[in-house]
Amino acid sequence: MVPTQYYLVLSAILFGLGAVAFVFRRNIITIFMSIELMLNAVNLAFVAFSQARGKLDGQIFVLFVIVVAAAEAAVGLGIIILTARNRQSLNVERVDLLKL
Amino acid sequence: MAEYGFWILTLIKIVLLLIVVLTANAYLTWFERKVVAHMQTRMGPHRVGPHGLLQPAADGLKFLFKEDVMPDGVDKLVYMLAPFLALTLSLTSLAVIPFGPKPLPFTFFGHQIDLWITNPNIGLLVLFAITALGVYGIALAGWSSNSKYPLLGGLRSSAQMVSYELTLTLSVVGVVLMANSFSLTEIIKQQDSSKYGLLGWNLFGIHSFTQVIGFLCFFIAAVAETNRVPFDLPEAESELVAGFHTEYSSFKFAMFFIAEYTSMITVSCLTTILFFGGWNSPFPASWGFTLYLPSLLLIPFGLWLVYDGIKYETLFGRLVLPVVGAALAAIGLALILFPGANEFIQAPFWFLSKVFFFLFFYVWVRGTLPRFRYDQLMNIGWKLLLPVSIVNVIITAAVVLLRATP
Amino acid sequence: MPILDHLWIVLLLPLLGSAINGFFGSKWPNRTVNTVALGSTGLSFACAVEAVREFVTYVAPTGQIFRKEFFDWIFTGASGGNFRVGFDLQMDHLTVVMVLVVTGVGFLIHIYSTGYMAHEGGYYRFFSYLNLFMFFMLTLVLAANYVLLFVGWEGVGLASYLLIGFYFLRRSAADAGKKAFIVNRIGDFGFMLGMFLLYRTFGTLDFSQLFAAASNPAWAREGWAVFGTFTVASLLLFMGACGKSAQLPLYVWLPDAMEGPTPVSALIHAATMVTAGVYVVARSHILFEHSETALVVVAVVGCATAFFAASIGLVQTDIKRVLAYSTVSQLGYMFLACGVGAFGAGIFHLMTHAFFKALLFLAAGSVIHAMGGEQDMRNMGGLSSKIKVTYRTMLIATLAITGAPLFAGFFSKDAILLAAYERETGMHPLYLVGLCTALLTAFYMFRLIFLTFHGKPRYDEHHVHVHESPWSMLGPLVILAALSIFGGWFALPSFLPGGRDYFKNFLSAVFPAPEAAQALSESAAHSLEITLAIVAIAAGTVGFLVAYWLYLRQPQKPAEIARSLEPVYKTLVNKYYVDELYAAAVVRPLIWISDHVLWKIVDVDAIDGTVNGIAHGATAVGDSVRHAQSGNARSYAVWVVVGALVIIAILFWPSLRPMLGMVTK
Amino acid sequence: MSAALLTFFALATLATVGALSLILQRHPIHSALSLIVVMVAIAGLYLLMGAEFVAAVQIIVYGGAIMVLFIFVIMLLNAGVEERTDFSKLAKFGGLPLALALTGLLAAAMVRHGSAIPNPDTPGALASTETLSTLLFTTFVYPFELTSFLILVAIMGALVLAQREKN
Repeated sequence: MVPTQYYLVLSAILFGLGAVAFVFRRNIITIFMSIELMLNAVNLAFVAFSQARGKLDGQIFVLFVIVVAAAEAAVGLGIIILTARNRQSLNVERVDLLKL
Repeated sequence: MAEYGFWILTLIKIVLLLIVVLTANAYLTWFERKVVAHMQTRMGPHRVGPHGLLQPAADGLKFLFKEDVMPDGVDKLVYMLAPFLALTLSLTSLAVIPFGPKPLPFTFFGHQIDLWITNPNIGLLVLFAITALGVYGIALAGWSSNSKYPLLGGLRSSAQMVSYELTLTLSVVGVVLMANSFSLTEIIKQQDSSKYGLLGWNLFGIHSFTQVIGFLCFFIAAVAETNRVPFDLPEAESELVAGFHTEYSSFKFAMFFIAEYTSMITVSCLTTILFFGGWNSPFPASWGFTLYLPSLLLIPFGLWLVYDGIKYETLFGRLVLPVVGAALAAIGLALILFPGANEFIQAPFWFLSKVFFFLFFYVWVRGTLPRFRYDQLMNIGWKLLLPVSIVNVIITAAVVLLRATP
Repeated sequence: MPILDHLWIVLLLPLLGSAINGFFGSKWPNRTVNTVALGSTGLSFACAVEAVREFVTYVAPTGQIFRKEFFDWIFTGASGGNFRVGFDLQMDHLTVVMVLVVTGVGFLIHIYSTGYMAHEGGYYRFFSYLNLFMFFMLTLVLAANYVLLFVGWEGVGLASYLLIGFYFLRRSAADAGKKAFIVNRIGDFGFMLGMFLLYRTFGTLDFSQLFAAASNPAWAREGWAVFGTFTVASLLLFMGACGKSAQLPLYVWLPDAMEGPTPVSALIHAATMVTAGVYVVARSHILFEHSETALVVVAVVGCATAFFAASIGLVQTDIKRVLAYSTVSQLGYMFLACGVGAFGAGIFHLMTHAFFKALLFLAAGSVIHAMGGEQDMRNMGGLSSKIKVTYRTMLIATLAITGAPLFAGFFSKDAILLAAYERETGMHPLYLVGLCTALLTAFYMFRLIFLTFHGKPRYDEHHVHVHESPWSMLGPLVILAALSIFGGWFALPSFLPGGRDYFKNFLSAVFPAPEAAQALSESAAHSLEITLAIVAIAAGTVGFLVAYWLYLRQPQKPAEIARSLEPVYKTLVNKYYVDELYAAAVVRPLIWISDHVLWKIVDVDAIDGTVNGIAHGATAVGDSVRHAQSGNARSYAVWVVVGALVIIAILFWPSLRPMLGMVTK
Repeated sequence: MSAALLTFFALATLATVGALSLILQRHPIHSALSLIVVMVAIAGLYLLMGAEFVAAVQIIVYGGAIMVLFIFVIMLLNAGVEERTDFSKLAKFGGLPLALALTGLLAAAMVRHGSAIPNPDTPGALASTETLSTLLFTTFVYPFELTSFLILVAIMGALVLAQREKN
C-alpha cells in the first residue's frame, strides 16, 4: 500500500519541474507543454487526495481539468500557429511586441 | 512456484498469442493476395509452396536479409522508436480480447486458464487508449524520416486518425450504454443469443435497441483508423510514394506491415465483440444440430483438400496437402466423437469465424473500392459520421432510458 | 373572490400596457397603440369594478377591510431587525371610491386622448406614460402600508413630470416639469420624515397595525399647540400632501403644469394625482384626529388656499390656467373638509370634483382643439352655437362646480360648508371664507363660460375654422357630464325626499361620524343644513349675476374696473408675485451658491483637482514601474514563480521555519 | 517492499526522468515525447490508485488528443532546435534558482505535511466507473454542462484563429 504522501511529494516535484521548464525554455510550444506538465502534477495530487479521503470528487475534478486542458490546447496551439506565421519565430523572447 | 504461477501462466499465454497472431498475420498477407488476385481473375502467389502457401515465409526471410538503411540526417532515436511503437501498441491491444467464455478444463498450478490474457473492467477504454496512442507510430515515422513525402503522410495520418477517433469512440457509446459496462466480456454476455439467436446481437439488439448505425459508423471509422483502403491516404503511393514509411526498409518496414495487419485483426475482433455477439452462436440454443457445424465445415474441406492434393502438380504439394486435409478431417471427426470438446470449441469457433469474415471483408473492400480524396475523407469524418454517431448515441440513450423505466 | 384575491392584476395591467407601448410602440400605428393602452386600462377598470363588487358582497358585511400580502419587499427579519415592508394591497370603503374614480375617469380620459392626441408626435410615448401613471396611482390608493404608498406617490410624481414635459422641445414645458418635480420633492421630504417618525414611534408602517396602535386610548388627544408625536407626524405628512395637492405654499407648480397636454391636466392635475394629498390625509385621519393643532392647520391652509387660488382665478385669461387655479381652490375645499374632521365630505367632494373638473378640462381641451390651439379666452367668444356638445357639457360642469342645486358639486360643497359651520363656534371664519370662495368660484367659472361661448367672436374667422371634436372626445364628455349631474346623488342629504346620506354611511365604516353631528338634534341639523344650502345657492347666484352683468351686459366694464383698482388687479394678475418671491428667496441664492461655491470651488478645485492629481500620480508611478514590463514572457514567468514562492512560504511558514533553521546551521 | 510500492517507485522514477528530459531536450519533439512518457507514467499511477477510468481518460485525451495536437503543430511549423537566447536577465540569473526553490519548497511542505493525510484503506474500491459517472451527472451536472459550453467556445476560437484572413 503506497502512502498518499508519496504521491503528493511526487506531484510537488513534477509541478516544480514544470515550473522550471516554464522559465527555462524559450520555445513557445515547449513552454505550453510545461504548463500541461504542471496540470498533470496537480491532477495526480487530486486523485491522491480523492483516494485518501475516500471520495470521488477529486477524480471528477481531474476530468474537468482534462477538459479545460483540451480546450486550452486547441485555442493555445491555434494562437501559437498564428504567432509563428506572423513572426517567423517560436522563441518567446522574440515575441515581445504586442503588435507588429 | 504456485505464487508466481499467475505470472508464468500469463507469460506463456502472451508467447502463444504472439506466435499465433504473427503466423496469422503472415497468412493474412497470403490470403489477401490470393483473394484480390482471384477478384482480378489472376492466380496470385502460386510458386512458393503449394498454392503459394510458403510465400509468407519467403517474404519474411526477404525482410530479414535486406539491408537496413538508415537515411542521412534522420532523428535516429525517433526513427527507431516509431516502428517499435506501432508494432508494440497494435500487439498490446490484443491482450484484452477475450476469445471464449469458459476457462480450459484443466488448471495451471491452481490457476484457472481463461481464454484471454487479461480482462479489465475497462477493456474497451484500454483498447481505445491504445488506438489513441497508435497515431504516434505513424506521425513520428513521418516526421523523423526527414523527407517530405513521409512528413506529408505523417501529417495526413495524424489528422485523419484524430478525426476518426471521435467517431470510433462515439459509435460504441450505444453499446456501452446497453451493456452498462466497459468490460468486453460483459458486453458479450449482454448480447446473449441463447433465446433469439442472432437477433440478440447488438447489431439487431432485440434486448434493447438495434445498433446498425453504430456498427456502420464504427466499422468505417475503424477502417480509417487502420489506414486501410479506402482510407489509406497516409501511404497513398500514387501521391506520396509510400507515405509515412517511404524511408523505411527491411525489418522496420516489416514492423509497420505487421502492425497494420495486427490492428486489422484487433478491429475485426472488436467489431465481433461489440456488434456481432462475440462468441455467441447465431442460432438459438434450442437448435442442437448447430453444435456440429464446425465438423460439417472441417470434414468436407479436409476431404476436398485431400482430393485436390492428390492431383497437385508438384511433388511437394502431393505430399503436403493430403496430410493437411486428412488432419482437418480428423479434427472434425474427433469433434463429433468427443461432445465435450465440441461443446467447448463452439464459442471460439463462432468468434474466430466472425473475425475471419471481417478480415475477408477488409480484403474484399481493398479489392473493390478506390481511395478517397483527402477533403472527401475529412468531410465524411466530420460532417457525416460524427453527427450520425452522435444522433445514434442520443437515440440509444433515450431507448435505454425508456426500457429502464417502464 | 377571484379578482379580489388577485388584486395585483388591477395594477399589473396598466404597467403591462405601459411597458408594451413604451418598448415596442414606436414602430406601431396609432390603432395598435390604442388597442394596447385602452385595452389595459379598460380591463383594469373592469377588474376594479369586479373587485369592488366582490368586496362589497363578501368582505364589507363582515365589517373589516380586505388585506392581502403578496410578497416581502423589504424584510430585515433575517438580519435581526423586525422591519417588514411587503407588497401588500388592501381594500376598504375609502379605497373603493378612489379605485373607481381613478380607473373610471382614467379610462374615459384614455378614450378622449385617442382623439385629442391623434395628430401629435410621440403618440406611443404619451400612452406609455399615461398607463404608467395609472399603475402608480393604483399602487398609491391600494397600498396597505406607507412605504408602498410612497412608492406610488413618487411614481405619480415621475409620471406627472414626464407628462408635463411631454413637449420637451418647448422650454417652458421642460421648466414646468422640473418645477413640478422639485416642488414636490420639498413636500416628499416632509412626508418621509413623517414616515420615519411614525416608524420610530410605532415600529411599523403598516396601516392596519399602525392605526390599531394609534387608536389605542393610551394615546391622549393632543390639544391646541401641543407638539406631540401625532401633531408633528401629521404635520409632516400634511407637508407632503401640500406638495402633491398644490396647497399653500407649495401650489406654485400646478398652474405651470398646464404646459402638458390637456388630457394630462384633466387626469393628473385635476382628477386623480393632485387629490392624492387629500387621500393621504383621509387615510391617516386617525393620526390627525389625535391632534387638534394638525386639524386646525389643515383646515386653515385648505381654506386659505381655496380663497387665494380663487382670487387669482378671477383675472386669468388663459382658459386652462383658470381651471388650474380653480382646481387648487377646490383642493383647498377638500382639505378644509378634512381639517374640520368631515373626511367623508372631503372624499365625496374629491369624487364629484374628479368628475366635473375632468369634464371641464376635457371640454376646455375640446375648445382648444376647436380653436386650433388657441388658449386665450380674450380671443374666443360666441362659440356656443358652433360647438354645441362641448358647450352643453361644459355648462353642466360649470353648474356642478358652482354648486347649482341638485348638481354633484352642490351636495359635496354643502356638506363641507356644513361641516365647517358645525365644527367651530363664534364667527365661523372658515365657513365665511368658504362661502366667499364659493361666490368667487361661481364668478370666475361663469366668466370663463361667457368669455368663451357667448358674446361676439373675438377671433379671426378666416384663419380659425371652428369645428366640433370627434366622438372619441365627445363621448367621454357626455358620460362625465352625466356623472357630474347624478354623481352627487349618492349623497342625497336626508332632508331631501329619498335622500339618506348613502355616501356618508358608506364611508362611515372608515370615518366614524364627527361628534359635532350628534351634538345637534336631527331636526335642528336638518333645518341648519337647509339654511346653509340656501345661503350657498344665494352666493353662487350672486357670483353668476355679477359675471353675467360684467361680461355680457357691459363687456367694457371689466377693463374699467381693472384700471380703477390698478394695484389689486396687478397683484392678482401676477399671482401675488409668489413666483417672483420664491425666485428671489430661494432660487437665486441657490444659483449663486452653485455657481460660486459648488462649481468654482468644490467641483473645479476639489473634485477635479483630486481626480487629476490621482491621474498624474498614476502616470508618474507608471513611468517608474513601466520598465518592469519588458514584454519578455520569460521575465513574467519568473515573476509568477516569485509570487507562487511567496504564497507557499506564507502558507507553510510555521512548519518551514525549523527547516530554515536547519539550513542555516 | 510490496509490489505496489515497487510499481510506484518505478513509475515515479519514469515520470521524474520524463519531466527532466522535457526540460533538458533541445528539440520540441523530444520534449513532447518525454511529456508523453510522463503522462503514461501518471496514468499508471492512477491505475495503481484504482482510478482506472481517469487513467483511461488521461491516456485517451492527453496522450491521444492533446499531445498528438502538439506533435502535429510541431510537424506543421517544422519547429527546429530551440535557440538559446537570454534577453531576459531576470530569467537568465533568477529564473532557474527561483523555480528550483519553488520545487524544493513544495516538496518540503509535502514531506512535512503529507504524513498528516490519512492513507486509503481500500485501494480502488471506490473508483467504479459507474459511481463516477453517476456523481458526474447528478452532483456535478452543472459544472459538466459548463465544460461542454467551454469546449464549444474553444472550438469557435480555434476556428476563428485557424481561418486565414481574406484579402
